[in-house]
Amino acid sequence: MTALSALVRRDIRIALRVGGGALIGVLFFLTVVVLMPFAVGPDLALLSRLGPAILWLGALLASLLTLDRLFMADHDDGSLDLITMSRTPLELACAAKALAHWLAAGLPLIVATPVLGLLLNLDMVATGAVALTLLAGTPALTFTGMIGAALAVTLHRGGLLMAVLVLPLSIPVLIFGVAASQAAIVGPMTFGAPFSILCALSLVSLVIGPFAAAASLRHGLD
Amino acid sequence: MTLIDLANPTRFLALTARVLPWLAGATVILLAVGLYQSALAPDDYQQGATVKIMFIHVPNAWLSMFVWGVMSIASLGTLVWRHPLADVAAKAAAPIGAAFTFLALLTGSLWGRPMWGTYWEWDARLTSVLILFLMYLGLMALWRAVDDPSRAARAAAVLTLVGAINLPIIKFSVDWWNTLHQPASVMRMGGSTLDKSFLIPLLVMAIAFTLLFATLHIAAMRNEILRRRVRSLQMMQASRVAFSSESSAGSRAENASNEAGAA
Amino acid sequence: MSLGPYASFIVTSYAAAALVVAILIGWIVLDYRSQTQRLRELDRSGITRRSGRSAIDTP
Amino acid sequence: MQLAGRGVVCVRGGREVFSGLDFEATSGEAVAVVGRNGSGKTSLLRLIAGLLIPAGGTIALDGGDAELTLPEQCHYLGHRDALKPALSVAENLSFWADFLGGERLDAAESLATVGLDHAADLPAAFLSAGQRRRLSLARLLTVRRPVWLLDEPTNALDVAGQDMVGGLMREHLARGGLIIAATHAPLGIDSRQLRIGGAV
Repeated sequence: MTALSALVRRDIRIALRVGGGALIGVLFFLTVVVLMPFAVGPDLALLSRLGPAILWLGALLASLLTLDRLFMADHDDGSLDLITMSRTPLELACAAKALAHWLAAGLPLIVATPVLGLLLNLDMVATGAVALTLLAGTPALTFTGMIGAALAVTLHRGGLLMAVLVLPLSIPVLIFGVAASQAAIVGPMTFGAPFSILCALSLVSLVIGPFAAAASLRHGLD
Repeated sequence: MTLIDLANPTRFLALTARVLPWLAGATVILLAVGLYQSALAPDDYQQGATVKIMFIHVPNAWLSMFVWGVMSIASLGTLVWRHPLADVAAKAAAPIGAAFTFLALLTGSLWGRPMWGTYWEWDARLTSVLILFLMYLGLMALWRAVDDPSRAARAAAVLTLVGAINLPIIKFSVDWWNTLHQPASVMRMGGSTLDKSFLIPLLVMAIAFTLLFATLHIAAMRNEILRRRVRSLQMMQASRVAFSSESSAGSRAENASNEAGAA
Repeated sequence: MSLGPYASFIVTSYAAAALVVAILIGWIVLDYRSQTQRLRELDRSGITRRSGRSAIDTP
Repeated sequence: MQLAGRGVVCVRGGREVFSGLDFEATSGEAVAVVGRNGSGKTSLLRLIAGLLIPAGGTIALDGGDAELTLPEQCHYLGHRDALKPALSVAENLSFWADFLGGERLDAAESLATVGLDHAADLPAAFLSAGQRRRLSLARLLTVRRPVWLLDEPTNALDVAGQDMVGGLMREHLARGGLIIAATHAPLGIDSRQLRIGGAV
């Protein structure tokens, strides 16, 4: 356990220090969401209808943007070699890295959600619903995105290719995340059904993500 | 005293150490007077007591733009005159400007709730201030992203100047965008000539907040100078350690280059 | 002085402004303390500037 | 304790780097892997470290900890330093000590051994290439591993640093450790030579 908590603490520390990218993700999220009304127009009724979708898209893009370097930095400086060799199973190390990433880059997105809800004319209930679905759904985004980050190391290609690989994987999360928040705002479905599917997706990705990422890293060794 | 005299960080530190208490004192006095006068100011016939929010909102809104102006001049100083303290001034101003812009947005939306019935309206003026706020945050992120301040300085200076040119264009286009979609519901603050009973407290508050900015900015610049001093000393320390352990083997060349790099 | 029906908004505005300014002042003061502290530590470990003066010019 | 490879084949990018390689090293012995550029010195180390998978043959450690795999008993010192510039020297070292686990030495002591104790609180970004190498070596001292795989261990180090590495390696061998080092320069300690890839 010391090994994993050391890894989590190190990654969070790096993300928050000078040069780390955790807070840039939040800024990106803010900017994307602020841009949306310029595209759809300042009609408040329309904005509050689109609000959950806009917030979810923003969070999806922001978490994808910051995931890019999850393994790449460790690969470039040789840390990944030592992590692979260590007595900690690679799957657990991957999970620890993803957890650290979610704590440093995912949680701030959820904290920023109420402010953005205000800008998109969402009421308290709607904002709460979106924040709750993001809380349940962003781990899934991180843990599926992690697979793409591992592939990026294997293929020596980051950035856009990773986005193309990962975005389709996150479609189910997006569907049920937005569906749950819409259900809470306008109905007619109950909030519970899509929300529990969302939680289930998160749990499944919590298991699959580390294994897939570790497998991809092992095969990409060179 | 000229601008050249201020170019020496040591002299700047010595000078500002003397000026800073006076500046802080003047800020406190003017703020007290301004707050007293705004408390005494009568209610507006249209806005009621919420006009009191204006006394704090308008100075912050004024500063949000004024600070960007200061940063633009500092950026010119970095790029054109290569004044050694220019990028220190620009870097120190950014978080303070962001804080004032945040306050302008916050007090604006707290005023808007009773007046418009909503915290946020995609009104042209509010929206352009929001974009200004995002640009402040982006600038701060740029300063944070690069470890070496002198390398970040030029990039930040270019971005600041582009922002200064771009902000009026953004403002104009947002105006155009906003009126295109929503012509009638935009409520305007200006238009009516302000009564003296509002104007005087507003002016006093504006001057007080400008002084507050000056105080904070100079203090933050001093911190930034000290931070850079710490940084260069730490780099010297790093190379000195190598010196003590490697000098016996006659590897002075490497150390010499290290120290040159640190200086 | 009566603040009318919207007293809470007015009070919140002033309180928020006070809070943000207090945070700014606190940040600057703490930053100054930590930088001078570091300079003093460096000074103590014998690292001085090229001019040979003490790193802390101002008390 | 004996590390032995039998008929090891290394294929990289579809090209056979070497094949049918036999080698062995016993406790207290250093093996210097020599050969021209591209002969597969680094690849051999990475094969032993489990970072590459051999296309044929076996590599095994006899007499080590039976519960651990070979890579888990190895230290690998590659070309890259595995250091984070944002963290301080001490933070870098203590992270690896915590993460790698096992028997460990006091971190401050090993920093003193490699001559970095005064820089413990400085960010690793301020270190020179030679100092980064020293910090990597401190990792080998802090966490005990019987097998050291060193790729050009004296790279970027000055004469004093090379002497220090020699001393550290002798100490490790005296403690019953085992060293495989890929090198161009003489290793500076008594070692068996393993030549791969034909004549230089």
